[in-house]
Amino acid sequence: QEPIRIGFITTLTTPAAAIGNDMVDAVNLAIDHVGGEIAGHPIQVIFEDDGLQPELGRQKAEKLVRQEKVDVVSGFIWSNVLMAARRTVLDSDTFLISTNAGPSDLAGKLCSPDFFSLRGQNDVVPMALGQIMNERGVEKLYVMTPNYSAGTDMAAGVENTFEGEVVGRDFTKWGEDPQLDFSAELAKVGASGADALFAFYPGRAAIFARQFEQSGLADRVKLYTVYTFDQIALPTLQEAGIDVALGSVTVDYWSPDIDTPANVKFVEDFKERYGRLPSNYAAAAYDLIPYLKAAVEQSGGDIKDRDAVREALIRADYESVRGRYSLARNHFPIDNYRSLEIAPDANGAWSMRSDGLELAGLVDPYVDQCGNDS
Amino acid sequence: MDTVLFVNQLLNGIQLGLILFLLAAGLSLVFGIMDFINLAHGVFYMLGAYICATVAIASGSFILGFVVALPAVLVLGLATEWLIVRHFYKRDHLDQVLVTFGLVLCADTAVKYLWGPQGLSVPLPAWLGGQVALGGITLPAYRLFIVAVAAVVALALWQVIARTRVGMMVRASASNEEMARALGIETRMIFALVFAIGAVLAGIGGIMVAPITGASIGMGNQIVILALVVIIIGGIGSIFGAFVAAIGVGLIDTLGRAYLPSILGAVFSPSVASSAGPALASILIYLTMTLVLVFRPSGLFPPANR
Amino acid sequence: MTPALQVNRLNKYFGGLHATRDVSMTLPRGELHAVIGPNGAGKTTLISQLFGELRPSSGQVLIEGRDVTHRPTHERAGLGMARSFQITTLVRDLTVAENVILALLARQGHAGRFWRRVDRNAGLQADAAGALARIGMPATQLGRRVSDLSHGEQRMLELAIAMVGDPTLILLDEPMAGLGSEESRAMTRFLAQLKGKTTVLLVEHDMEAVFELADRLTVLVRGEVVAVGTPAQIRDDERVRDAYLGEDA
Amino acid sequence: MLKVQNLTSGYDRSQILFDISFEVGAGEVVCLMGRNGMGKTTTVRALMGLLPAWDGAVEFEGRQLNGMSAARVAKRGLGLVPEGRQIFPNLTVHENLRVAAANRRGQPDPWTVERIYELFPGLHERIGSHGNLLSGGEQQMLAIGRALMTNPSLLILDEATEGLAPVIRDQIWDCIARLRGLGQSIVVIDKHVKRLLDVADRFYVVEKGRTVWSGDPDRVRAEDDRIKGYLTV
Amino acid sequence: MTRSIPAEDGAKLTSAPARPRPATDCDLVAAFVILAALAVAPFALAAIGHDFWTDVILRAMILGIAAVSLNFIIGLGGLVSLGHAVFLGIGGYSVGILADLGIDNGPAQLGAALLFSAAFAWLTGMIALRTRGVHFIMITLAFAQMVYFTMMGLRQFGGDDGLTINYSTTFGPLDLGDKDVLYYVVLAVLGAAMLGFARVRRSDFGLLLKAAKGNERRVSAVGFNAYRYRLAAYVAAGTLCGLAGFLDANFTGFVTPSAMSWISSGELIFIVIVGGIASVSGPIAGALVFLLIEEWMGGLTVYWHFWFGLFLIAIILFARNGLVGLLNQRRPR
Ligand SMILES: Nc1ncnc2c1ncn2[C@@H]1O[C@H](COP(=O)(O)OP(=O)(O)OP(=O)(O)O)[C@@H](O)[C@H]1O
Ligand SMILES: Nc1ncnc2c1ncn2[C@@H]1O[C@H](COP(=O)(O)OP(=O)(O)OP(=O)(O)O)[C@@H](O)[C@H]1O
Ligand SMILES: [Mg+2]
Ligand SMILES: [Mg+2]
Repeated sequence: QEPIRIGFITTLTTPAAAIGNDMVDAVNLAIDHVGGEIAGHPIQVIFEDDGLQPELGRQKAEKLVRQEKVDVVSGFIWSNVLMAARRTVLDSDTFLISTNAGPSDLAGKLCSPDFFSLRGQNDVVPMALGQIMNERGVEKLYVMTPNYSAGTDMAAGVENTFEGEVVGRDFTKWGEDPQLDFSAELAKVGASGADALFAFYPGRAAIFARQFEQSGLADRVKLYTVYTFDQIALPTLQEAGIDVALGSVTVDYWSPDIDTPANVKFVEDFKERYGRLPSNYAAAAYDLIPYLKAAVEQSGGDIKDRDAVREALIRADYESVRGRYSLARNHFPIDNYRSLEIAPDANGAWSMRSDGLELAGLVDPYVDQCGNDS
Repeated sequence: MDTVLFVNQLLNGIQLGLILFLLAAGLSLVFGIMDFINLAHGVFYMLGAYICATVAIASGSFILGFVVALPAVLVLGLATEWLIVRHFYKRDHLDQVLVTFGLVLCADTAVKYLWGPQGLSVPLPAWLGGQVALGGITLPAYRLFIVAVAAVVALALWQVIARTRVGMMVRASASNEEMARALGIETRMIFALVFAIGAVLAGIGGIMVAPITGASIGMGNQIVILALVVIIIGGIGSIFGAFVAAIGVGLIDTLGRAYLPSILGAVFSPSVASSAGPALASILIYLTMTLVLVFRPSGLFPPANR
Repeated sequence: MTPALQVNRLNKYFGGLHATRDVSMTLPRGELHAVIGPNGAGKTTLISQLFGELRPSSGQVLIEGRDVTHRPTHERAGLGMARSFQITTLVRDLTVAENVILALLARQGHAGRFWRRVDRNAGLQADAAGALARIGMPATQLGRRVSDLSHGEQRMLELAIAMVGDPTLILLDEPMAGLGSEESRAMTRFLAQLKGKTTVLLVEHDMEAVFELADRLTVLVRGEVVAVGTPAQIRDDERVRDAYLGEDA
Repeated sequence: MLKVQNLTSGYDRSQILFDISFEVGAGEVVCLMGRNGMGKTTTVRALMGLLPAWDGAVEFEGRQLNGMSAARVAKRGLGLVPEGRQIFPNLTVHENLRVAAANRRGQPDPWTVERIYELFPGLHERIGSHGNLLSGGEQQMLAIGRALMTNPSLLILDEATEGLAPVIRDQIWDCIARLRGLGQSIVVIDKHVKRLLDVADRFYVVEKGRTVWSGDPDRVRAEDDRIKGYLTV
Repeated sequence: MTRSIPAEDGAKLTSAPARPRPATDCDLVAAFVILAALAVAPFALAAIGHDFWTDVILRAMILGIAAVSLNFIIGLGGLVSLGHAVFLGIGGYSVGILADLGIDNGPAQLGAALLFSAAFAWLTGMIALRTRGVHFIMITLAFAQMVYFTMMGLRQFGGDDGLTINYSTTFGPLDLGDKDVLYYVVLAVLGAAMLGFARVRRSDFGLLLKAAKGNERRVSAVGFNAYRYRLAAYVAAGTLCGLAGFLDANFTGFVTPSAMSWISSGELIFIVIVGGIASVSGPIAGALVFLLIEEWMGGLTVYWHFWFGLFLIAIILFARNGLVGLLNQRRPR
């Protein structure tokens, strides 16, 4: 039986490797869980490193489709890497399945029948958070994000749905030489009289939290974050004893404490095998394998029969760790988003815990620009 | 405008400036005086931070981390000089840039291997963590601490280079090594010493910022560019120039970040301001440097040696 | 007829130091005019101003009657002016040939041609050899890197380049310095040939040569002209003896 | 005190010195002559340890200098006034002198900055200005002063009077004479052979990296044409 | 580059040992061999079923063109620019923005790329060339950073995500979207650039640049205005690099500001040095080694940067004149 070949592009060098490794571990776990085969074909995954560079991502994609002749290219943490690899993959009639990145173009005008995403489009998360804040009665909000697309998108998303007053906004320097000292901005937060601060600092959680702590704002200002105090960062925060993180609120479609059978199995086995809690990146990466398995097997077991497989992928008829879900026309999931609080779990490890508030069936605003039929 | 806020911003600017100075001073010594352009300077900044962080986390004492990190960096500096750098004093700047970049790659990867990709966060002793009230204005104690330490170092360094005979020997060896040797000056030793001192200065800088920004891979590579900008503005080889420029850059960068968006906001539409503001703020120092070079092609305080 | 070089009340300040004080001089075409004076008198500073490398604080420099006070160096060179440097100024990591050819190209008035290969250009190579020969440097040196030349050899090259393309006005800053005693004599003989054809302003501490060559001398002390005259007049000038010549003459 | 035997040396692969042999006795003044490019400076550099001696022996005050670093050689008491001045451009006149100051063998009345200024009043006027702003001659004086500040037991002057005004040159000769009177040994390389005749004890002619002739002043006068022969191109 | 102590650095007893000039013959031979090899590479690789590598090689050739352009100013003029990659960006964005506006007409895009690169080079060059040595390094860096951050900030052109180009450039029948066409277009440009360099290096102009690098005072003393020639060289280099950017945009199908970061400029410098400064074959050799090692080592270990660093250090330590330097026997001690 010739194998089903999956190319998986993520970040394995640079500090962001922490995320990449989490995804790789999840995929490997998932393969074991499905018995290493799909419809009798052994699963073969080729992991490639994008080194955080779009150019490198594109080159790896090129390698995967031309050299390795994979059936699916998946992974992708970063929007710009995904956008860079997009054409190479889709032009060569290969399925492109993102497990994290969800650039608005791919949800909208550049959406493609062969592109699928395992998590909602990026903007949905902050929009959900905005609503959460409304529910929680936030009145004066201060917004702090890095000055790059994702950053400004996050800010826009939150402000789009948040109904209170935005008393201040700071886009901090990012890129080659990011700004790591936020004292100036935090001083402004303090002066602004905000009762809540929205922050988005992927990969910089510890630094941000530490300075938020030093600024002495913690008792006056409640912290709301996205993609920041995630399961990648929390262990570090806990180790460094940065308690301001506890009680801060974030939002996502998934958290370790979801009690679907699939999720319990995933989280338990992941903890057992790797000695840590899985992150949301891991969760989406894990889903890839059961998702594919279901799709291929439902479509007659031959991944080369692309039309049938595409049909099945669109149906998304499998047990996701988040439970059941359906796809929007742009092939992004329609998810329920849950308000999550940072708190110690049963064994005292800091993690994300659902605080009961849940927003059902959120869809991104770009879907209307998408030309996909069905 | 809120004065408390403004004073805080000033302090932050000065503190950033002094950190920059600690790096720039080392660069300026090694580069301005020994004519060795050292991109790997930031490595010692990073190592200082990491070593301090490790010890501090293990022992719970930041001060102990400080005390351990300094000699460690010194030794590493000497080792680097002895193994690689000394072969490149007489070489082309390009070779120096390249070899030190090689060093950076090695160091960053080694750090990732030893400490993992994610970086460390350094706990502060309580007595430094708090806020201090000065004339009705409360300021973060730790920032004041940084300012104090850096200021002392700056002063000491300046005295040594400008006033003492050692300083002379360093400058002599740098401008014409063979002649210096022909006068009985042990140039090899002098160079090694200067390089190591530079490394230690960078190390101190790294240790100082660790509790604020944490220790992360490549943290040095970013700031070393800023430090270069500083010595260019200040005038290569001039410690005093480096000091003035560092403070200047620190203030421009911080205040620019803090107030430019609102200033623009007064002129343009908020949306323009909020997106253009940060972009402009981030190129502000480069603009400054360009302007300085246009009007004073060798910096503000060029030492009269070129 | 208009003098080759005319200097009107030239002044130069270096901060507090008044390095050139109201210096005026006139060199008729073809004259070999020596400028002598104690160390630090301002001779090199004067030359640098004549050649446009230093901007005078005040005063005027005319070449062939044209005011060039504010013209850049390369334009003055274009007008047929050349200088030699007291502190050797050569392109050390190019060969002797390349250094000479550089000057040749400038004199022939066309460089920056992207396509013509200089290294394959027999004409240029020959001219270069010729230029060396004139000041008695063997053509065998052509291929050597300047940094490999001895001090004296570099001094020779410095002069060879100054002479390239027969400039009409040459400023020589201590051409004999660094040359051996015999080389100096050879150089003296060579300069003697130039007399009448080329206008030369010669700064030199080698009095033998100066008194043998100069039509007229200007004595500069602390940036000031203290005496002008024929060799004979100067030799007998008491002040000049004490201030400068000593018992040498 | 200095004894050089069959010294050979050169740069990279090109041999310059083939057989250099000469001696300097305590309190003697010795002069090396030769056309441009014959190897005088190279000899000096080899002595000072600035060039590796390929072969041959350099013995100073009974010690072998071969293979010693320039700094060690200098500390042994060789003081160099290099060809082409080599002033430190980024140090002031005063610093240029002080940086060299050393009296390692406890000379009776060592050279001090003050004494140098007495010797060259011209320098004293420029005391605060950086080396690269000095006139050629001023730099030359400074170079000599700097070498003296190391209180060398053997002083080496390589074209030390280049670019000096006649009066100053005379002062230098007198100074050399005086130093000699104080028992200072000196090696001179200079083109003004005439003036050296009544200063130097012995002369050597360097030709193509070999010491081909030596003798005392009288012999120089006697064999004038022969010397000329060596010195003409 | 020359030391930041200009002119009189000759005053050292011996100045820094100048780089030995590469034995030209080997250099030129190498250049032809490489070009020939590149011409047949696609077929060879396809034959053994490794045609992915042509993708890497194509990218190497584009970087090679950029490196050749940089070599003009570094190798001949001693002008080290740490902002050269900005021209890659300018060339790229000229394509990207026009394509974004629906203009995929080749001549228009090419024209824009060359025009804007030249203009930018001219404007910044006029300022930058008043400085020397490390000041030049830093001021070129500054200009590049300004463009970099501006593009990062310009949302309408994709900000840091960059622009995706959905229609490839076409010259009538010639479609640069077709990888095979692009490959030989790039090869042709590369060959031309290398030939041009080989010629200029030996020309009046080249000699002048080298002299100005060694001793500017001397150059103006003989009667040249070094500034003018430097500026000419700088503009030429910038334009050529802009062309490389134009090709790169067509190759990758997108442009991002990161192409203009100082890191990319640094990489260009390394390519030039590792290959062999002021040599004809150096840049392309460097580019090939650079990318092939990156691709190959990257596959072996995630810690490959460490070994790459050591490789760099070793090259500089032992191969004085880069890879091309290894070709010629007469190595300095
Ligand atoms: N750039 C400068 N800045 C300040 N002072 C200077 C500068 N250049 C020269 N000087 C001073 O100006 C005076 C004249 O210098 P100059 O070189 O013209 O003397 P000179 O006549 O050439 O002497 P010499 O015969 O020794 O070469 C000297 O005292 C010198 O120190
Ligand atoms: N750095 C060098 N590399 C290679 N060859 C050199 C170097 N320096 C000098 N030479 C050669 O060595 C020979 C002797 O040089 P040296 O400087 O000793 O001559 P010199 O006797 O001092 O002449 P001068 O009176 O001109 O100073 C010359 O032919 C010169 O070309
Ligand atoms: Mg002079
Ligand atoms: Mg000599």
